[in-house]
Formats: sequence, C-alpha cells, structure tokens
Amino acid sequence: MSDLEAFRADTRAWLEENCPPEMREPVRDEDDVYWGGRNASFKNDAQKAWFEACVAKGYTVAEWPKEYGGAGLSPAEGKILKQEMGRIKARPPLSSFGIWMLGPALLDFGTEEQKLKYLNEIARGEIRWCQGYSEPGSGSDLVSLQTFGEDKGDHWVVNGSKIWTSYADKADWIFCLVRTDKSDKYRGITFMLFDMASEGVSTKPILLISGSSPFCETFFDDVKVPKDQFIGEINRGWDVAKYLLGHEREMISNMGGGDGSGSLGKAVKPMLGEDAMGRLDEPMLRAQLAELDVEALAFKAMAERFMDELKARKNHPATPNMMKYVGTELNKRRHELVMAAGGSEALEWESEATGGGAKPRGWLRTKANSIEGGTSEVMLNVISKRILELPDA
Amino acid sequence: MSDLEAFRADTRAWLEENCPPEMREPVRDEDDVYWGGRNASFKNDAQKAWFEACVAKGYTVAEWPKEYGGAGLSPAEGKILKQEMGRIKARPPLSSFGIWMLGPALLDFGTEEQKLKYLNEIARGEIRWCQGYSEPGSGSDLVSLQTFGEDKGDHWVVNGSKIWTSYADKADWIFCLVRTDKSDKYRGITFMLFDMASEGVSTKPILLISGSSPFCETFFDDVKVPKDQFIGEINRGWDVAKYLLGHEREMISNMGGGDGSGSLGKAVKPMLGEDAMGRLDEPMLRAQLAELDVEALAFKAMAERFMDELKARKNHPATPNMMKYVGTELNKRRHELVMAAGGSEALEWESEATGGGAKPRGWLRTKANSIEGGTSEVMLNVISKRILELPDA
Amino acid sequence: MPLYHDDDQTMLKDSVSEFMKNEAPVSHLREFRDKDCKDGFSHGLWKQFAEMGFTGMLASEEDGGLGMGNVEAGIVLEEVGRNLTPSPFLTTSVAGVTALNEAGKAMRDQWLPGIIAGETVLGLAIDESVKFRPTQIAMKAERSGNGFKLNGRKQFVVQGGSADMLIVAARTGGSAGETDGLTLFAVEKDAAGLSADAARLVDSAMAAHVEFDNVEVTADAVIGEVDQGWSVMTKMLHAGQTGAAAEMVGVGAGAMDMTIGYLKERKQFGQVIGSFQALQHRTAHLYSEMEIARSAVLKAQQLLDEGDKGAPLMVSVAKAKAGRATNLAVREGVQMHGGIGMTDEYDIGFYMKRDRALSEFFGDANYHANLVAEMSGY
Amino acid sequence: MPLYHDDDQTMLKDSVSEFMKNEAPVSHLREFRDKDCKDGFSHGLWKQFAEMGFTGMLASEEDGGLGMGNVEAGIVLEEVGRNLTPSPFLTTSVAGVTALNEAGKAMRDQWLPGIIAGETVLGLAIDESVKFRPTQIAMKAERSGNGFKLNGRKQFVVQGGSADMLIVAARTGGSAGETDGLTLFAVEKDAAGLSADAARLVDSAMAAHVEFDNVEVTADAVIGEVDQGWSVMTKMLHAGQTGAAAEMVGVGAGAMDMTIGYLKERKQFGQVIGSFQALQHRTAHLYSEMEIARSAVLKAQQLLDEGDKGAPLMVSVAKAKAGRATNLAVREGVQMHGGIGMTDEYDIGFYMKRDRALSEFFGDANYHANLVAEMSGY
Repeated sequence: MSDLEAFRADTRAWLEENCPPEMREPVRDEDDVYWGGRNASFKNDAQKAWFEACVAKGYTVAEWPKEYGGAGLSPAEGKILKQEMGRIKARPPLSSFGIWMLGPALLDFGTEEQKLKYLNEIARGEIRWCQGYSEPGSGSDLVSLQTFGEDKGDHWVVNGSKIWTSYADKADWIFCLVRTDKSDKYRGITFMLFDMASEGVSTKPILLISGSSPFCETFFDDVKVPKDQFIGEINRGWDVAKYLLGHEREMISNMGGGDGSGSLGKAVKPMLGEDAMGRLDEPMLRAQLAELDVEALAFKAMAERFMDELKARKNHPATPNMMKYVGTELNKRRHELVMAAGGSEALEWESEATGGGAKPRGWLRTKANSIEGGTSEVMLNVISKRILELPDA
Repeated sequence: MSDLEAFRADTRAWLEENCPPEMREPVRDEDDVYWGGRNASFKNDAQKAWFEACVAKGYTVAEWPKEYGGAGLSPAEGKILKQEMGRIKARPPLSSFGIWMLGPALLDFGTEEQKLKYLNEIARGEIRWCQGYSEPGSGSDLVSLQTFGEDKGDHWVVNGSKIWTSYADKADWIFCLVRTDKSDKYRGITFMLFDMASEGVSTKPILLISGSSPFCETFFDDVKVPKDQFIGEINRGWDVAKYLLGHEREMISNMGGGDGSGSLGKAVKPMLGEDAMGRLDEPMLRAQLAELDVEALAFKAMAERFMDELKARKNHPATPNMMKYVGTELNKRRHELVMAAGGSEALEWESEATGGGAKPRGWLRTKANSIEGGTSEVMLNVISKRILELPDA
Repeated sequence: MPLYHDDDQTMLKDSVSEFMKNEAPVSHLREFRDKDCKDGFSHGLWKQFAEMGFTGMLASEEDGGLGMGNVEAGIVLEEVGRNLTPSPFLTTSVAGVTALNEAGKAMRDQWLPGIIAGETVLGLAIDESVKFRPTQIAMKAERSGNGFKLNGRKQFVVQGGSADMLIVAARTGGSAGETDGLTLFAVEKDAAGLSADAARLVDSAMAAHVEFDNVEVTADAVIGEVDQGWSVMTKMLHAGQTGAAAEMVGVGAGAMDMTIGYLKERKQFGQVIGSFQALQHRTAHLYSEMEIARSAVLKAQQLLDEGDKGAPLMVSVAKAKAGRATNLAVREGVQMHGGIGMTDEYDIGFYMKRDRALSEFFGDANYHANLVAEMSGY
Repeated sequence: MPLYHDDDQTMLKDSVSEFMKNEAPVSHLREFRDKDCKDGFSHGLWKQFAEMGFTGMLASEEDGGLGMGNVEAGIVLEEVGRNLTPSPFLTTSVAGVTALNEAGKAMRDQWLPGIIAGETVLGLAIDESVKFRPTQIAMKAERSGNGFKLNGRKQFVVQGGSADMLIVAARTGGSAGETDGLTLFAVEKDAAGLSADAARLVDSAMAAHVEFDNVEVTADAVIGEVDQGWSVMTKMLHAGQTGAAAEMVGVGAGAMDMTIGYLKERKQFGQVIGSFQALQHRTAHLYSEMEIARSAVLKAQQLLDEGDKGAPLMVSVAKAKAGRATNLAVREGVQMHGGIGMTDEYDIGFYMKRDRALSEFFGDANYHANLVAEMSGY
C-alpha cells in the first residue's frame, strides 16, 4: 500500500470515528454553519464534538503547518481528505474568512510572530475575522479607496467607511485596507488589522434586493490602531490585497454549476411533468436546461482541471479571473432557469410553502455574484490584458 | 373614390397590361436581373418590354421628378405602386446603384445640369454605375482613404485603389471618394464621378469565402478626371458620402428576417420530419427556430414601423444604423440555422443536388452582412453615441 | 394604419406619462411595499385612474366606457411599467373588461359601472399549476339545478384577495388538453365555498391561491356560451398578453433609461463608465432589443384592434420578444449599476422583480415562442 | 489522474505540433483545395502520419500499434484542427481502429497492418438522412447463404470515395428507433454492387453518397456480434465524437489565435483594434469558452480511456460544448477580421468551413445537448 493509500485508509477510519452522523447532513440554514469567534455558540453537541475533533487533529486548516494549528498535510493528502469528507458529506467543521482569506495572506506576508499568534487563533476558531476592502464609491476601482489612517507616531487614527463587509456585525477583528499616503494611489495603502471592539467602530447591515444579508456598512470614527498591526509593509498593502483578491477569485471561481448541484432539468421534471415522448413537458425550457447541463458539466471539468493545474503550479496566474467570470455568469444563468421552472410559485416572496421565497431570494442573490469580488467586466479586462496580452487603448 | 384609390386602380390596370407574365416569376439567377448600361443586353423579349414600358412611364424611378426621368409620384403613391407590384410579384424593371445610391446624392447635392444629365441616364438604364468608397486598409475608418487626385488645373490625376467595388468590372462610370487635400482628414475628400473606360482604370474580381462575387478591386493609375466631374463641393465630398452611407444603411436595414421569407421552421419540417407530438423532430433546433421566428416577426414589425416613421420624418436620424445592425445579425443567425437544418447535405459545395452548394455559399455570404456598409461594431458605436448620447472615452 | 402612435395617441401618452410620474412613480410602489399593504395597490390611486378615464378605456361607449383599443390600453400600461405602478389595471380594465365585453347586457350592467368608477376590481382564475397552460384546465363546473357547482383550485390569481369578482375558467365538458368544454364564469368573491389565500409576490403584488369548494353559481354567471369559453378566454388572454407585453416594454425602457443615466454619472478609474466601449456596445444592443420589442407590441396591438387574423401570432411574438428584451434590460441594469444595484435602497432591483412577475403572467417567453412554432406548423 | 497532460503527453504534443506546422499547415489544405484533389487529402502525408506513429496509436501493441488512448489521439487531432490538416486520421485511425479493436483476430490482421502503414483508409457508413440519427438506421442486411446481402443508401461517408473499406451499420433485426438488431460490417470498397458518389464539402474534404445494391458479404465481415452492433458502434462513435470535439478545439483555438494576432496588428482610427474594449471583452469571453471546451474534451478523453461509466455523458458534453465554443470562435474570427476575413485569399474563412463540417460529423451540438438531457432523465 502506498503512503497515500495508507493515508486514505487512516483518514476514512478517523472520519468514521469522529464525524457524528448529524454532521453528515446537508447544511439547512445559517445555524448549521459554525463560524467561531468570541461570541460563538454551538448549535448542538454534534457540532461541538466535530469541531473539537478537527481542531485537535489540525483539520480545520489541514494543509497549514502544524505549528500554526494545521495538520501539515501535503496537497495530495489534502485532496484525499477533501474527497473522503465529500464521500460521507461531512460538513466543514469551521467556516471562516480567517481561513479563506486572511490565513493565506499571513502565510505569505506575515512575520513569524504574526503567524504564530493569528493563524493559531484562526485554526482554533477563537477570532472571527471580516474583510474591509470596498468603500462606497470605490467599486471596481478599489485603489481609489479613501479611508485614511493618520500617522500619530505609535498608532494610526483611522477615519472613513467600508461597504460590503460581510458579517462585520458579528466579527471580532477586521483586516482592512487603509490609505496611509495620499500622494501615491497604489503605494499608499496599508493592510491593517484591528479589533472591531475598538472605540469608534460601528456597523450597519445592508438590505439587498434579495432581502437581509450578512453584508454591512462599517464606519470608522477616530479609531486608534497600534502601529504594529499591519501585514507586509507600510504603504505596500496593495501587494497583499492583490494576492488575496487572486486567492479569493480562486475560491469563488469554483462556484456555479461545478458545485455538484446536479442536473436542474432532472430535478424539475417531476414538478413540470413529461410529454408523450417522456421529455420534460416544456419544450423551450427543456432546450435551455439541456444547454445549461452542457455548460455546467463542462465547467465542472474546467474547475477540476483548474484545481489540478493549480496544485501543480501550471496555471497562468490570471486564470482565477476567468474561472470567476465563467462560474458566476453560469450560476446566474442557472438561477434564471430555476425561476422559469418554478413558474408562479417561484414568485412567492414570503409564503411558507416556498420556504419564505427561497427561490426568488436565491435567484436575486446570484445577481451579486458577477459584481462582488471583482465584476465580470473587470475579469474580462484582466483576461484580455494579462492572458491575451491585448494592448491598452 | 379618393385620389389614392383611383391611383391604385389605374396602377393595377397599367401593371396588368404592361407587366408580362414572365416578369412575375421569382428571380432565379443573375441573368434575370436587368442592370442596364452600355453593354447591357436583355435576356428575353419580356424583360425588354417590361423595362421599356417602365422607362416610358417613369416607373424605373417612380418617385423622382418627371424632368429627371421619374413619374413624380408622391410617397403615398409610391407606396401603392410598390404594394401593387408586390401583389403580382412583378420584378424590378431595372436594378441599379445609380438608382439606389448615386441618384439620392444627386437629388440632394447635384447641380441642375448634373441632375438633368445623370438622373435621366440612370432612369433610362443607359449608364451603369459602381461605387468607390472602401480601400484596402481603410476598413471601418473610411476617411483614412488614400486614393489621391492631384490637381492639374483643369483636371485631376487620380492614383490609388478601391476595394469592394461591386460590379466594377461591368460598370460604365464610378462615383468615387478621392482625397484632394492631404492636410485635412474629413475636409479633404472630393466626391468624383468618372468613366470606367478612362485610361488607367483596371479591375480585378475578388474571390470570397463563399465563392465568386460581384466585388472587385479597382486600380487607378494616372487616371485623368475633368475638374467639373464632382458632386457637392471640392474637398467636401465627405458630406455627400455620409449622406449616402445613411441612405445605404436605410436600404440594407430592411434585410434579414423582415424580407417576408417566412418561417424557416415550417420550411424545414418536411425534410426533418416530426415527432410523436407533431413537432419538428429535432427538439433543440426546434427551440432555436422558434426563437428565430419570434425575432424575425418582431424585426419585421420594426422594419414596418421604421419605414412608416421614415415617411413621416419621425425617425432619429441614426435609426438606420440600428436597423442595419439588427437586420444583418438576424440574417446571419437565420443562415446558421439554415445550415443546421440542412445537415450534411448543406455541406456539399458543388454538387448538382444542392444547386452548386447554394446553402453553404449563401450562409458564408451572410457573414459579410455585418461588415459591408459599416460593421456591426461601427453601428453600435453610432447608436451609443448618437442615440444614447454616451460620452467619448 | 402607420405603425406609430397617431396624434390622439401621442396626446394620450403625454398625459398618462405626466400622471404616472406625478401620482405613482417608483416611490409609490416602495411606499406600498414598506407598508406591507395586503391589497398590493392603492384604492385611492385606482379611483384616480377612473377620474383619468383609464378604467373604462376598453368598455364601449354604450356601456359608459371610452371604446378605445389595445393601442391605447398599451399606452397606459407602458407608463405603468415604466413607473412600476401597482394597480389592477391590467387584470381588471384590460383582460377583465375584454372578457366582459363578450358578456350579455345584464352582466355588463352588473360589473362595468363599478370598474369604470374605479370601485370594482377583478381577478382572473386561470392557472392550476406553476406554469400557464390554459388548455390543460381541469377544474370542474358541474351542472347543478339551474346553474353550476364549481370545485377545484386556482393559483396565481393576481389581486385575487382583493377582487370583487373572479373570472373563473372551468371545465363543463371535454378533458384537459382540449379547448372545447371550457366555460368562463363570473364568480363573486363572497360566494359560499370560495376562499382565497393571498401571497405577496417578488414584485410586491399580491396573488391568491383560490379554493372552490362546491361554489354554486347560476346560469347567468356564464360569460359567453357554455362549453365555448375558449373563444372568450382567447380574447381575454390576447388582451392580457399584449397588455403584459406593453407593460414589460415600459419596465425594460424604465430600467434602461435609469441605467443609461447611471452610466453617464458614475465614475470609475477616473472616467465616466458610460465612456467604456464594452458597456456602450452592450447598451446599444439593449436599446436595439427594446426597440424591436416595442415595435412587435405595437403591431400586436394594432392587429388586435383591427381584428386581423394574424393577431394571435403577433400577440405571442410580442409577449415572447418583450420577455426576452426586458429580461436583458433588467439584468444589464443591475449588473451595470454594480454593488449599489444590489441594494434594496436603490430602485433598479424593483424593475428586475416586476419583470420577473410579468414574464410569468399569461405565459412566459418560452410558452409564447413554443406557440409561435406551433402556429407556424412545426 | 490529474486533468492535464502528463509529461509524456506534453512531449507528444510538442512533436505533433512541430510536425503539423512544418508538414501540413493551412497552406497544405489550400494547395489541395486548389488542385481540386478528388481524395481530399494527401496520401504522402498519410504515409508520414504512419512514420510518426500516429496511424496506429489506438491499435494494441499486440496488433502492431502503440496501445495509446483517446487523450493521445486527441493531441494529434487538436493539432490537425489547428492546422486544418486534411487527413483520414479521425475516421480511420480513431473511429475505425476503435471499431476494429472489437473485431476478431482475422479481421484485425486483415486491416490493421495497412492502416498502421498509412496505406489503408476507412470510411464510416452510418448516416442515412441529413442529420446524424444512429438509432434510426433502416438500411437492411438480410441473411443470404452463409453471409448477408446489403441494400440501401448511406450518406456523409467522409473519404468514402477513397476508402479501401467501409464500416457499414445496417439492420439485421429490429426496426428504426431500436438499438437492438444493428450489425456492423466491414465492406471492401470493390465489393460488387457498391457504388460511391463523392461530393466536395464546404471544407474541401470529400464525402460520398454510397449505394448498396445487393452487396454480398460473408459472415466474417461482421464486426462484433450480429444484432449487437450497437455496442461496437457506440465505442466507435464515442471515439469519433471525442476526436471530432478535440479537432474542433484545435480549429477554434487556431481561429482564435489568428484573430488575436490580427487584433494586435490591424489599425483603425489610429489605434490597434485590439485596444478597443468591446473587442477585448468579446475576445476574453471567447478565450474562456475555448478553455471550457478544452477542459470538457480532455475530461471525456480521460473517462473514455478509463472505461468510466460516466464517459458517454461527458462525450456528449464535449462534442456539444466544443461545437458551441468553436462556432463562436470562427464567427468572431471572421467578423473581427472584417472585409479581409471574407476573402478567399485569407485563411480565417477555412476555419469557419472546417468548423461547419466537424460540427455535423457524429452529431451536432444540438444532437448532443439533447442526448445530455435524455441521459439526465428529462
């Protein structure tokens, strides 16, 4: 038995023993997701047991080094763990922007001291992070941000506001882009970290067209940030942000059709009925669903190829932009068809029978996919410039 | 009976008497079209009789004033004549770029002397004209044209070349954009007229991806053009050209789906068969054909509205650009579906059974629709700038 | 008839446009939505519709109406769409009145005055499943004494909770899939055995699931002829479909105009975003699509008003094309607005929601494209 | 297996790419087209294919081949597509050899050596109408003595005029619409009663209408089992479909690269046209589509080579997606080239023509999208 085969067998046994049956059920609502943090509480014992088993094993962040709270798995082992968890449909033990976003930046740009402190906190789910990038008015032109940190010797005094800060109202700390030099657009931004309990921080939830959302506006009114709470170099925060944006796009890029959500046509057939030939009894919709399935299955192949190439470092570095573009557009298309198949029932916004309007709210929510984390238009710009090397105007 | 009703009755009687039955058959090939000109010959007596009757009545150019060879019909009368000719499927007695393009420019920009001479020649089919606008390299940026007319006192000496000059090899005269002032891009072009038999003019047919074509490259090697052979003002030919381009787009804009070509789905059903539900036995293609029919019938309505508004001068002047964009894109889409419905038979390029590859050649020919007479991209630029008033970069 | 609005129609358009802009702009919808109003529209505004003469446009002059046609109704509907005005105009004054015009004098006298006065609201009880499939109606109306007994369920009855009368399509003969054997009934909302359960829709309108439990109606409640309801229903549906298409054109045009306005204002990378060629081309394409849709809708209205036999084909073309074009308009609208377009605070999302509801109403673009294929013989 | 080419495959790709570029670039196709060559390909080049080891890639080592898989064949086909190389590789060495691999030793010994040597060419006689409908095959093969008598007509037999042997699908039982009762035969081109009428296709390849007039074959001519031809045919078609998809990806990538090159050169309005954002976005979209298609094709190849039960679904996804993406590539290619792209003198039109022919071969995108729906159960 090869090492990897042995690892697979061990992992399977460990999961069998440690992942409670309740944690193998699909996530039904927000309560089923454990985000950690100072104010976190577990929904039930199973959630707690699964989380704690994973923390002990280093499996909340399995591919991180052991000294930072991970299990130090190789990419190949990491893939096996993912496959085995997928096989039994195990829920992630911990959801966290610390894991997905801040962690990778710390691993690349953090000092050893920062890594030891912050990464371990993240791995153990002690601190819940949120991200402060966008500002009202900055939009796709992220570097136009205005939130300013005035240098006061041993600390900055930060004033300004951020928008689209997910779960800012629930987060313990924020990683945040702050302008610290107004004379240079790119080289005047610092990647700061600070406590959301600091004086002068306030948040306000954003209501979306799909209803309530985890997004907030976040306001900074003379917030004091100690001068050692930044990553990378002062005024070089854009390098960290760019790296993280790429990373974020890698993550987002896997959504939409490639998520194993299966054939929509097959799913809706029982509701819409079949014709005399056994085909879905909506001939035009059927054709659109067939095209969707082709796209979704093809995209799934691309997502697999993308991940495989990523592991082997064979990708063009701008590939995540393409994945993000394609994945989000596909997901929007899928939800347009969910609505078409759902018909008048899918119009109901609040009724109990429709799960409080799950379909229309889900559909509207997808419209943000091609905006958040870089618009489709920005992705197309990046593809044309960085991959196709088309010239500037 | 109103005047118009009386006119309709008279017209109907006149057509009955003068349009031979052979001239009410659909045009089958190039020979069935009478283009006039010095070297013209009639295919048969019917063609000749019909042409001569129309010339005598002024019906080759019915809405032109009588003194220029027309019948002086009002727009309302012109529409009735068109309707009545359509009713009996009468062929046009004369096809001519003189009628379609040069005529309108002369009517607007010509001197009285020019009108009397050239318009009458056109109306009587004596002179066949071709158009010299595009040049190799000028493309969408028409005003970048390089063909130069050197001022030699009483004449210009023209050197350069034109491309896409339809039927240049058969035309008697050319109307042609020639640079006469190199210092001003727009105000340095003269709209010249000259005899294709002049020394130094040569032509070469262009082979297209669809096969042989009426297009030529046309070369000018020290061609002498008398200084009185221009329209409008010297160095102000771009005004005439712009006017004509708008006019050309009006004409082109009616093609593509709005041509009464009927439902493609209906036409192909006998060949492809039907399923157990009586539907075209290609479910995906059927869906595409249904969308095409929706588009084609909707476009037909827009074409009707466009013509009606044009007559009442209610259009935005850039509307022909939109019509051209939509009509040509639709026509390309139609022919993609013609090919899909034709299957492997529609791949045959030369076989007798396929009319010498009529379908694939027709399909490929449509690809030029969105290039010639202004590309779709230029049309979209015009719509966004002139109709929507979006700002320049 | 030329394919554009004549002078009278242009004047009507101007006055409707002025009225909607002043009395029922998008902020009016937002207000009603935020109030969580259970009717989904303002009865006061409905009265104003009556004062403007909109409510009885399609009723004959003999019946106290204006004897206008689908072109004129479409003018009102386009402005309703552009302003996202919530009102029972489409169901009551367009589809409903078109059906009632086919009814006997007694029924017309019973219902038209209230409609014309802006006091009466109708609901259309057609759909029985999540998609519009009128030939598949299975709900039974059995002979019972001198009248009929209705049993079954209807859904997507817009304004069904507030309606004074429902126009109900049920089967007195034949079976699902056939057009013969259908009958239309005018059923009062307080009929014994009738219960309506209203749900708020994505666009904040209210639509009901309606239960018929041995609802008894007299023979006088029949609109048109027993078993021959398909012919009246077709007229009613054509008016409704063309009307919905006109409203969609208004929705699409409103969304487009709002978006073009935004493109001319919003700056990114130091430039007004409307100067980016990629957005220019997409906007120009959208404009073209909306113009095609507008033309198709006007053609359908004219053909219906002329009683042309080509009208049904064009009605389906109009509903399908308006559906495709307006869907594009609202998708581009939200996308081009970016993040702000996703917020409830901004109006563009309302356009997307109304489009969604209108697209399902009286058959979606897929339904009508399929009908176009069927009518064309393939 | 990771979803990218391993080192051996990458080396193969490099050498194939070099070979095609040098020996059979687009100018080679043009030359053969202008010669009006009746075979539609160069026998000399076919010999070179053999020397390179391409012809027998899919034959087992035992049979003198290389025992490679669909991934490797796809590498050759992508370069064939990119260079528009005319050759019988897809029909003979991919689909044909895949079928022969299912045949008995005698038949393999009869045909494989010639194929591997680049001397033998096969044609596939499947289609009987203008569209690919393999289950609808009606052509009869009746028992006759020890063998069979074939009667009927086949069309779209690519290289059917030059083929030494045709693989013919005919019915020994069942009726049109059924998969049982089909049998595959290896029929020599000089069999009595067989006549082929070759026509030039839009992409300059030659395809034949083939007439079978009491063509007698022995029982040894059966590939696989009598009445069970569907299983061999399915293998053959899957290899052909995946191969055609790979070739299309090459065609699309070739057209795209040529177009991007043109965008970087051509100036209009004083600017390189590749700097226009509208064209940039369309090109970036096209690139994305081609990458998706490429991924789907590679996945289908791997699944086929692994004998995975999910392969048939992915094969149809690959053919459908390659069809859609490459069609976009050639349409954008011609349009972005403008007038020059319409001239025969320029190569971009050849890409559009080859795409058209490949899209029909072994079922078009519509056929396969429909199959995806059927396989998914709706």
